[in-house]
Amino acid sequence: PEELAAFQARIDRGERIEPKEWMPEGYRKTLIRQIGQHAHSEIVGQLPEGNWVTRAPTLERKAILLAKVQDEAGHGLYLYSACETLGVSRDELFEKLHSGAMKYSSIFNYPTLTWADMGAVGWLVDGAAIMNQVPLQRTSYGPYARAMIRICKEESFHQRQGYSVMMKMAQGTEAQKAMAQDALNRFWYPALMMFGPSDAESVHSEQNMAWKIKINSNDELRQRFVNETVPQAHYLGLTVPDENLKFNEETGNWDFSQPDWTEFFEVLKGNGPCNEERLGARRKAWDDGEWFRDGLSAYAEKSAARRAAVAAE
Amino acid sequence: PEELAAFQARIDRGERIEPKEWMPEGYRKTLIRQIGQHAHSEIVGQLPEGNWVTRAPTLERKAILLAKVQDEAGHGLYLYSACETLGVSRDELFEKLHSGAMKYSSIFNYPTLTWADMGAVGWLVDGAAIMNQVPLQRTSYGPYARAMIRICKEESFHQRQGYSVMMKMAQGTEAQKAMAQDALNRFWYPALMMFGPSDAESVHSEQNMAWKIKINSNDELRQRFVNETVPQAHYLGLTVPDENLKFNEETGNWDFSQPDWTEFFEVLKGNGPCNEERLGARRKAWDDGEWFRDGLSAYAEKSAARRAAVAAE
Amino acid sequence: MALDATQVDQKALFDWLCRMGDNALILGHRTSEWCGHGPVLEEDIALANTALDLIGHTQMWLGLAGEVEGAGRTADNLAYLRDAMQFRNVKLVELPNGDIGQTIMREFLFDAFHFEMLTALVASADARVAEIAAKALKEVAYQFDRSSDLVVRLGDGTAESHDRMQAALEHFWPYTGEMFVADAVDEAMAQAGIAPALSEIESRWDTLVSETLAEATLVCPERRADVHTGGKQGRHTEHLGYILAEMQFLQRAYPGAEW
Amino acid sequence: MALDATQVDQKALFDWLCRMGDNALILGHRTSEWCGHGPVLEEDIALANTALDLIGHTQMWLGLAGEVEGAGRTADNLAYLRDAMQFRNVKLVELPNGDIGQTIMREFLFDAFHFEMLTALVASADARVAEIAAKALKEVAYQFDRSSDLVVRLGDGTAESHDRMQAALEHFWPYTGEMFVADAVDEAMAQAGIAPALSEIESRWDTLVSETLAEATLVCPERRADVHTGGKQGRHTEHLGYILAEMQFLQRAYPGAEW
Repeated sequence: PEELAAFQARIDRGERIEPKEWMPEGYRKTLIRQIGQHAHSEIVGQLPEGNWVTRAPTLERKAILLAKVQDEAGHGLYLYSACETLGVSRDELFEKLHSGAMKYSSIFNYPTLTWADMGAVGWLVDGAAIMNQVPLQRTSYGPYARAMIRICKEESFHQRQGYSVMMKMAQGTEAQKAMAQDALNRFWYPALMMFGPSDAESVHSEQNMAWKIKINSNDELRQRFVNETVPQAHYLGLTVPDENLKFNEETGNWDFSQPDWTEFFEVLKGNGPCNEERLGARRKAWDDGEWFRDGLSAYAEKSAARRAAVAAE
Repeated sequence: PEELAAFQARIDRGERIEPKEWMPEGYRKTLIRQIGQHAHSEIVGQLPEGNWVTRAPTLERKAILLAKVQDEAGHGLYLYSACETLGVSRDELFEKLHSGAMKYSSIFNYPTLTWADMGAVGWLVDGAAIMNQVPLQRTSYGPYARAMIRICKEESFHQRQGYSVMMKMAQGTEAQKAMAQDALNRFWYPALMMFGPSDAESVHSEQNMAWKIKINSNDELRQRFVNETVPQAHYLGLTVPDENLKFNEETGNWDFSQPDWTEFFEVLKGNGPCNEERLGARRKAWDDGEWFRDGLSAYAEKSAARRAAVAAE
Repeated sequence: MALDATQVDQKALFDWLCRMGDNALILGHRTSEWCGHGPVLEEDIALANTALDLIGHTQMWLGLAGEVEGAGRTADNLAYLRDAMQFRNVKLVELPNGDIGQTIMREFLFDAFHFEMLTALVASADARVAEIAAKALKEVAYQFDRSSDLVVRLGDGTAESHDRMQAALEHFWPYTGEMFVADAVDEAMAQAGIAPALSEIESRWDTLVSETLAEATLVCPERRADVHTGGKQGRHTEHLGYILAEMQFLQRAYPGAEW
Repeated sequence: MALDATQVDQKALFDWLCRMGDNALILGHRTSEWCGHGPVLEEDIALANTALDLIGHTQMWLGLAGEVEGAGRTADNLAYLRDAMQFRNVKLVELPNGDIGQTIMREFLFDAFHFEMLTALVASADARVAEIAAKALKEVAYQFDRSSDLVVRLGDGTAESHDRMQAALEHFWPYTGEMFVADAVDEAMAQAGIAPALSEIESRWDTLVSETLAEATLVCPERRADVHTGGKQGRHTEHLGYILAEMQFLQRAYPGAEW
C-alpha cells in the first residue's frame, strides 16, 4: 500500500514508469492486455489492406500500400517489444491471439470490398486510431509512450494517404464516387465503434485513468473524431450515413447517432463478417511457419556451438 | 503356336476378339498399354482446357468448354472400362500413371496460354487425335473398337467447336488474330508429334499392324493430317509456321518439315513445359481424394452389412 | 401466388432475377474450378455436369433480367461487365471450394434451397419465370439427389469422412440464413405472386436438410445461421472480387471483341 | 562496354527494358502476395520491403521503356495494359510462391542474377540504364544478402528445413537457365555496350550460387537448368495469366479512371 501510494504519486507528478521499476500487478496486467491487443491489431490489420495489394490500380498506389502494411508490421514489432518489457514474450502473446484469449480491434473483422476501402481504412480507421493514440503518447509507462510517439507520426502519414485515395475516388468517375460513398457507408459506424462503448458501461475506466493508461473517455474521443471527420466528408462531397447528424451550435459539436452496439458485441463474440478468416489466416501463417522458425533456431544453436568449439581450441 | 495361328486367322478374317476369348499375352499387354495410355490422355487432357474454364469469355463458350471437358472424362471412363476387360483395374492403371510407369500423350505437356489455345487444341489436337482414332474403330479388339466409335463421334464435334473458336479469333480484332496465329505457331509441331516418330524407328509397328491394333503407319496419318489441316489454316487466314510447306503436285500431298524430334524425346523424358504440373495435379487430385473414396467404400460396406442383417432376420 | 405480376416494380424484378442468375453463375464458377481435379473420375464428370447446368440457368435468368431492365444488356453483359457491388448472389455460393467434402456440403445446402425455390417458382404469376423454373427444376432436382446422397454416404462413411463433413457443415452454416432473410425485393416478389415467401421456403428447407443430416449422422450446428448476410444487396465477402477478376478478364481486357 | 549506345535498335532496347521491368514487377507481385502471411513478423516486414523495392525498380525500368518506345505509354500503361504475350519476364519469377522456403529459394536464385546484372549495368554505355542500375543495386545487394543468408540458415537448420530447401532448389532449378540464354535482343544490348554478355553473368552467378549452396549443405541439381525458356520472348507458363487478371483488374474494369 505504501508502495502503491508512492507509485500513484509518481504518476500524478507526470513521471514515466520504466521496465525494471516496481509497479502494481494490476497496472502490469492491464498494460499487457492493452499493448498486446494493440500489437495484435497491427498484425491482423495487415490483412484487410493486404487484400488489395495485388490489385492496387497503379504502381505508385501499390508501393504506398506496401509501405503502409510494412509500417503496420513494424508497429507490431515495437509494441510487442514494449510488451516484452513487462515480462511476457512475443510467442506467448501470439499464442493468446491464436487461442482467442486476447483480442484485436474489431474493425479488422470487416471486409475490404473495393479499392475505395483502402481510402476509407486510411482515413477513418487510421483516423480513429490516431485519435485514440495521440493522448497515449503521454501515457505513464515509458516504453509504451515512446512506441506511441513513433507510431503516431507514421499513422498520421497513413491517414493523409488514405484521405488522398478517397479524394481521387470522390472526384473520379461515377463508379468511383459510388465506391467511395459505399466505403464510407460501410466503415462509418465500425469506425465509431473503435472508441469502445460509452465509459459509463466500463468497469475499469476509472482506475486506468488514474494510472494514466487511459487518458480520455471513450465518448470524448468519439466526439472529437466525429467533429474532425464530418467536415472532411463534406469536403469530399460524401454523405455521412447518419440521418441525425447535425451541428449543435450550443455545444459546438456534431450530434450523431450511436453505432449499433449489438453488432459490436456480436463481432466481439466472433460473429463478424471476417472473424474466422482473419484469425484463420494468422493461425495458418503461424503453423505453416513453424518449420521455418525451427530451422532458424537450429542453425543459431549449431553456429553457437561451432563458435564455442573454435573458442575452446 | 496353333492357337496363335488360329488367332491370327480370325483377325485376318476381320473378326473381333472379345474379352473372354483366348489371346496372346503380347496382344493383351500391348492393348493394355495402348488403351491405358489413351485413357490417361483423356484424363490429363482435362487440365490444359480446364485452365480456361474459369476465364471463358462468354457464358456460351464456358458451357461448350465444360461440356467438352466432361466428355473427355467420359472418354476416360469408357477406355478404362475397355482396359478392365483385359484384366487390369482402373486403380492399377492410375497407380502406373502416377508413378510414371505409364505415359499420356505428350501434347498435354504444353501450356494453354491464351483463349485462342482453346481453338487450337480443339482444331489441331482433337483433329490429330481423330486422325489416329478413326482407323481404330476397325481395330481387332471388340471393346476398344466400340469405345472408339463412340469417342470419334464426340471428338469430331469437339474439333468443329475448336475450329469455330479459331474462326472467331482469326476474324476478330488485331489482338485476337495475333493470339490465333500465336496459338497455331505453338501447337503446330506438337500436333505433328502426336503421330509418333517415323515408323522406321518403331520396333513394334509390324506386329501391331498384323494384330490390327495399329492400322496405319505414323507417317501416313501425319501426312493425312497435314493435307487436311493446311487448307483449313489458309481458310482462316493463318500462316502455318513452316517455311518448307508446299503443295506437291506430283504426290498430291503437302510437303512439310518434320517436328523437332529432340524436343519430342525431351518432353517424353519429363522435360516438357508442363510435365511436372500435369502429373502433379493428377497426383494431388488422387491423394486429396483418398478420404473421399475411403468414405464411400466404408458406407457401401456398412450398407451391405445392414442389408444382410435385415435379410438374415 | 395469383396476383398481378405485371404491376410489380421492374427494378425490383430485375434485382430479383439477378439474384437467381448470380447464384447460378457464381456457384457454377466455383464448381467449374474442380475441372480435372476431382477425387474420382465419376466425380469429375458430375462436377462438370453440375457447373454446366448452372451456367445454363444463368443464361436464362440473366437473359430475362436484361429484358426486364430494358437497357439492352445481354446475359453476357450482366455476367462479365458488372463489378462486385452489382452482384446479387448470396455469400454462401462465393466462398472458396475447400476440399471436396466442403464443396459437396455447400452444394447440398444450396441445392435444398434451390430445389424448393424452383418448385415454388413453377407456379409463378410471371409466365417467363415459371418457364425458366420448370426447365431448371429437373436438373436441380437431380443435383439435390446427388449432393444429399453424397452427404449421407460421406457423413456415415469413415470417422475421417464424418468429421470432415461435420466441419464443413459448421463452416457453411452461418451463411445459410441469408437465403431466407427477406428484404423489400423479396417482399415485392412475394406480393406480386412472382416468387414464394422466403419463410415458406425456409421451413421446407429445414425439413429437407435436417432429414438428410440425420441420415448422414451429422449434427445440426447450434450457431446462428444468419451471421453472414448482405450478398443479396451487393455487400459480399472478399472472395467475390477475385472470382470476377478471373472470370471477367477477357471481356475487360478486350472490350467489344467477339468470341 | 564502350560502344555507341545510341546506334542500338530502339525496338530491341524497349524489349530489353521490359525484361528488366517485368522481372521486377512480377517478382514484386509474387512477393507482395505474402503480405500479412509470413512465418515471423520480421519476415513480414522484409517481404513487404522487398516487394516495395521491386515495384520501385519496375517504375524506373518501365518508365524508361515507355520513353524509348516513344508512343506515350507510361510505366503504369505497360504494367497494367499489356496481356501475357507482351510480358517479357523470365518464367522463374512468375511461378507460384509455394511455401516460404520455396519463396526464399526462388528469390535467392533470381537475386544472384539480379545482383550480377545490375553490378555490370552500372557501367552501361547508356547513361539512363547506368543510373537506374546504380539506384537499384543498393537494394538488390541487400536483398541478395538476405536471401542467401536465409538459404544458408534453412539449408543448414533442421532436417526438415534442409529437405524443404533442397526440394525447392530442385523445383526451381530447371527455370534458372532461361536467365542466361541470350537471344538477338540480348546480343544487340551486349554489342552496344548497354548490357553485359549473359555468358559473363552466368559464370559469376554459378560462383555465387554454388558457394552459398555449399555453405547451406545443399546439393546442386544435376538436371538441365535450361528446360523452361521462352518467357523473355513472351511465351510464359499458365500462371502469368492469373497474375495479370488479378493485378490488372481495376485498370481493365475502369478504363481511363484516375486513382
